[in-house]
Amino acid sequence: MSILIGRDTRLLVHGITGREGEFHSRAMQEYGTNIVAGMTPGKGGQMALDGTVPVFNTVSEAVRETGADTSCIFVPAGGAPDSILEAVAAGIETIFCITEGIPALDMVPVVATVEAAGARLIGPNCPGATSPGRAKVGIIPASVHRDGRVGVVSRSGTLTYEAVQAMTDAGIGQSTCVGIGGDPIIGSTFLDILRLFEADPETEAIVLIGEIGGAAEEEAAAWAAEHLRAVPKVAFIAGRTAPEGKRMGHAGAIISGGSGTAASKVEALEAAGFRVAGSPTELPQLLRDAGFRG
Amino acid sequence: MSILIGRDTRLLVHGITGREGEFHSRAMQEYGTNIVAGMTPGKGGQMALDGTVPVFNTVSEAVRETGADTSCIFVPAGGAPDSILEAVAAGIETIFCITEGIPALDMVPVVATVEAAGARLIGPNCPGATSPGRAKVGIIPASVHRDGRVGVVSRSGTLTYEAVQAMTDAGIGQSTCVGIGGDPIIGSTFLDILRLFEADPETEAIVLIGEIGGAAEEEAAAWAAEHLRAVPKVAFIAGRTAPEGKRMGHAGAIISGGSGTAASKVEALEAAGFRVAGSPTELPQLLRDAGFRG
Amino acid sequence: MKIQEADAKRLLLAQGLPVPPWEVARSPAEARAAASRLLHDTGKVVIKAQVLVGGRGKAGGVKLAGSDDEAEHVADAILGMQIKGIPVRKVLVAAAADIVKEYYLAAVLDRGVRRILLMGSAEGGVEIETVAATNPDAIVRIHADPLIGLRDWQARELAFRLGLGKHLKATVGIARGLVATMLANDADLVEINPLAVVRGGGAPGSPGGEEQLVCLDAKITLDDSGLFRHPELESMRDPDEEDPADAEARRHDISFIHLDGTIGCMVNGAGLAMTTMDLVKRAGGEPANFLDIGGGAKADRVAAAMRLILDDPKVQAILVNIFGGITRGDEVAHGLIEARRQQRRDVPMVVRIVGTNAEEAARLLEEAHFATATSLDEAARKAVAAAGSHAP
Amino acid sequence: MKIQEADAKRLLLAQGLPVPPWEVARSPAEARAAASRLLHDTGKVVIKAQVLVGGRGKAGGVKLAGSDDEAEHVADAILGMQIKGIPVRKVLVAAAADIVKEYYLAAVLDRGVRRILLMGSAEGGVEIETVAATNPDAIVRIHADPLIGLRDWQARELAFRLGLGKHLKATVGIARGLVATMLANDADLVEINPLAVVRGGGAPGSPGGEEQLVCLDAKITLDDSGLFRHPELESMRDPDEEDPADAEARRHDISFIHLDGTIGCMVNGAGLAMTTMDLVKRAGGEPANFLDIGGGAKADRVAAAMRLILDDPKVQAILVNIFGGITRGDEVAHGLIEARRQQRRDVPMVVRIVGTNAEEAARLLEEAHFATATSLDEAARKAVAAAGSHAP
Repeated sequence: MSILIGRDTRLLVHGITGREGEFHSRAMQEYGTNIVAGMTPGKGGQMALDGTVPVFNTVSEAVRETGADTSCIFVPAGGAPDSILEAVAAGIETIFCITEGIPALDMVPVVATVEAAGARLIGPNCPGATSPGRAKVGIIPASVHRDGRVGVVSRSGTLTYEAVQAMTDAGIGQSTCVGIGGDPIIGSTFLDILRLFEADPETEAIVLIGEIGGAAEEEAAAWAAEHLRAVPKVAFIAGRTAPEGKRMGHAGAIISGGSGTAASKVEALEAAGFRVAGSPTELPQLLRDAGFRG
Repeated sequence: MSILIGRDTRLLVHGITGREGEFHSRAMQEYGTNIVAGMTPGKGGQMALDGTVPVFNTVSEAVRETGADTSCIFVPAGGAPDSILEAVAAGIETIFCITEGIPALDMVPVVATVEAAGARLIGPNCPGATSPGRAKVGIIPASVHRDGRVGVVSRSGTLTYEAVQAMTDAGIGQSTCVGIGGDPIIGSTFLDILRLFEADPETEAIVLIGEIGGAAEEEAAAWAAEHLRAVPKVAFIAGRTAPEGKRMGHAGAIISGGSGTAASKVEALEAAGFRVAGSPTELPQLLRDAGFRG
Repeated sequence: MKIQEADAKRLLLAQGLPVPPWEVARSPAEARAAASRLLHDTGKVVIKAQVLVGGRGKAGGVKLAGSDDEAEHVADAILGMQIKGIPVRKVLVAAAADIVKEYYLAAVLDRGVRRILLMGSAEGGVEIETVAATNPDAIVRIHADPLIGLRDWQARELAFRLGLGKHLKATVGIARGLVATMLANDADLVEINPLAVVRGGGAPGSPGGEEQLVCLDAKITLDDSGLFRHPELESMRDPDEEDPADAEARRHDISFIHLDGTIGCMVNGAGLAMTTMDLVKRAGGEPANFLDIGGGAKADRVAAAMRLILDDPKVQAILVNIFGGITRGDEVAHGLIEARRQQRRDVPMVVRIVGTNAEEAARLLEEAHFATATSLDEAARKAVAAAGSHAP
Repeated sequence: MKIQEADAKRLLLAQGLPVPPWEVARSPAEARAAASRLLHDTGKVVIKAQVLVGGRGKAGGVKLAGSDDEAEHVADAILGMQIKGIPVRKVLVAAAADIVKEYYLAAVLDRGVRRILLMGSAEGGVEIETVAATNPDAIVRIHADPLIGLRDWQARELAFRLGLGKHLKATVGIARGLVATMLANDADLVEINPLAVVRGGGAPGSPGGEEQLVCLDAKITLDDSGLFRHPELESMRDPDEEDPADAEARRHDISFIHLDGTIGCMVNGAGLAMTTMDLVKRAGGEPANFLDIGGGAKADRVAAAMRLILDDPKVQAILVNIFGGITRGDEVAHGLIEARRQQRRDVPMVVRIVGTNAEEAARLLEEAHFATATSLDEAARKAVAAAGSHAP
């Protein structure tokens, strides 16, 4: 088992005929991901990826013809919010939006609509997810993974690769690695993903990779303290030395209510039973220390 | 029992300090309706109706302080859609909007929001409802009613009074009389109200008063044929002699798909087991003919 | 409220929709001048009667002209016509488009689903009712989201289903523009028929032979309830074409529709007004009008309603039916008494007033020797009888 | 992107918000002329330093003047100041308001709830952080609906809870205006502090002593991701105040923040860049900058990043940490080799490249005699050691 994606995933790639979309679709397909459809308005009827994947004009057509249940979006920022909504309306259950640079206010009605429809959005501006040995959706390099039983969730891109590589190098495999994205407004939070890991019988330990800013790590920690008590869990927080006040004005700082610093996050995580690493390379040892034997 | 309103109703009147709001609030109070609060922004703290009803600035305050569960809106057209949304947000379950002249497009997001919240809106541009002997919300004259077991639902105002008066004169009382309003976009349809009557143990017969235009009567008839088979039901349709094409252009006519004429409505109702009167004064006799003995 | 094609096109242009240039002419000379400015485009102009009734094409109100002489001649003919009884006082002159294919596209308020509906068909230039009757599957229907509006993906879906994939961006822009026009003006209908793929020339600044999508005709109906917040649209009401009675009714907040019968009706409430007409018919008469004096009508509005009814020379009897709720019966009685005092011709009247202050009304009417009735059926019978005995 | 007070006020005015008139002056003479035009209003003007850092009031950058002489004198003083290291190049001159009471009101994107948040306080003129720390209950929070936006009833609720019931209509208008300003410009913060009840004179055309609500100061932060659809806002970027390095970084799509340490960092990805800084610190060094070259960085962007780092004379060593995903290691290696060739001063460099095409990168770097590292911890340690031995 795994979360979000697996062997059963029937993937639709939005923007499959674009440069990035095609490049990463090939990598996903090579990894074994079942890409059943692509979509590019106006290119319906063509075949992508060397004739292996049919391209459709609309998501509803793609779903009708191929039974796609998962979307991966490589559409430029101007059109990506609309693509998310199109996927939701067509009944897609899990949507990964890789696109970066989407204006934050565009996402406000989109995440509300996704939520109301009961769908799940990962991102935007996220690297996607990999369930090693089963499927990979997004842009995380295949080489960093190893099949196993640790669930990884992270706000970052390359920092995730670094952390996962460190685990793989130490012989510790992953059930699923999820990059939730670092934009101001994202579809799924740390907490949302932890809930999925909790329900996954093959995930036996948790790695959480956070950053300064916001209160999402603290919120996840509070939940984990209650619901993941017996699960080995380790974390890393980037930004201990980052300068303050470089992002938003007064009001932005106020909302997070004094939290958001690396210190407050580390404190909240440790209080919730996480072991917090000083460097990504320490994660494997801390997992062992926490009792993980996988 | 009755539907929508009864002895337990705790009514909040929006615009209670306005001319119309005050006039009809007095009539409702005289009828015995439990008006627990009024609301007029900026007049919070005052007392209305000779010191019997506290006035609040906001609906949330009124609900918190008085436990109001039903709203009756007399706010002018420019502000009425907002009042409906305020009531929904404050947890009011049943909202009567008496206001006429609301631009139709304003109601599109409002009815969708009401529906998503699980609340119920009657109107706008409706006369309200009366559960004779228990409560009266809106502007239907008290004198036309008599307590009894016939459920009345109508799109019209004064035509409803006419029909109800005819029943009362013939000694036939009503469980609840509901005017759903004649605007292009309304919160509750004939069908919505029939469902409530079906579930009400004290409603033993149905009177439906329709008009030309739209397909709401046909839709209600189709449902009643299946779910109100054993219930005596009669109807009246106004507009048999009305000239066609005086309302909307081509596209409007198309939507209703050829129905909407008096003939099509009468036919659909009769096919569903309704007895259709040629005049409101015939309704009492038709009720008897249909087996109503109340 | 219906507005003229030229006004509808202005509203579309304001939302950025592609509408080829046009001019409005009130005389053959003006039409000639307009044609001379527009002919260089495609060498032909189309001249269209500006009337608010349908079927002007079939009636001969739309013609082509290939020179300014011919334009003047054609305009002269059209400006002399009556279409469905409406005299043509204006024509619209536009460059005749080189049409490749015609489509139908409209945004309309769908009352049943309570959303904005986009309705399109690849069979353009035809009345949509005809398409609906003969080939209903040819009509594409897309409902805009009630909360977040029409989304681009919906407009794309519309485009593909209409076979307009080659004009994807233009179709999306036009679909969004129709909804924007609706919202900006509180319209309940915005109809483009035909929406056409044309070769060049159709729109200003377009290159030679390139195909593009343009709005060749436009029909917009405004929601009267929304007019209060668009005072600028009130000026689009066409005084040339409005019946003076309609204008008078509107001034007094009276709903009035003129019909062909002999029994004038004055009622409060639209449903009751229609019922009253139905009962007149049932009693063997023909209603002369639909008239709803609305709620809470005061004496002066009653008097105005009476004038509107009596202005119709065919009226042989008047039936007044008031069910008092907000409307007070005594106020109506006062209005009737005052109106009869000013009345220029003597027409029998049957009055029925029930509900609020009905007793006081009855007393007033009795003192003034009005014929009254208790039930609505009785009132209808009496009015029909009175008209029969009064008929010349 | 932060914009100056005067620009923020222009954006508020464009949405119909009540902002008393002001002028911007770049010299004492201009300030004098502005004052002479504005003094007639309340007999006093306020002169405010236009800088993008907070705390200008405490720093003496906001002063009153009661005559044009005094205005010139005060402007001269302020224009000669530096506030938190930023030279003051412009002042804003406005009629001094006769303030009855000050409030705080802001619209901001609430990331946690994923909605627009209106935040108000009756303790205006004070920094909101202070209020939050000392009296958190004094802050009123209202979230706009994510689908249908801020509704009037929400704005009324805000007004009553702030004690602005006497200015209900004005408060509703201002609350709606803040959200409209946010949406129209893709702002993530629109802050009015103080929002003030003033006696007359505060706004143009206001009658004598009547109290009204006006926006006396304004701060707006724009979402950089939204700038692509507001080209007109790009001109509000203040060239007087922007570090040339920031402009250079922006031109190359590089995220760059200058710090005080000696170890220059070049990393792909913000999280990894912060981690790299953390590990430098952990190894006993101090990072000289945060620098994220972004995804898929090509050789020329690597070269530009190198120039940015070396422009800081304090830099004693450079740590390059690239985890190739979209970014190809060999491209980065080529960029580094080229950059070192053009380099004006000799600074030790430690390079770590893993991921996509890392082997090819390793080969290129070895040929070019770069110092490399395998793990990130090792790279950090080596860089700190190199800086220590290189220090003057």
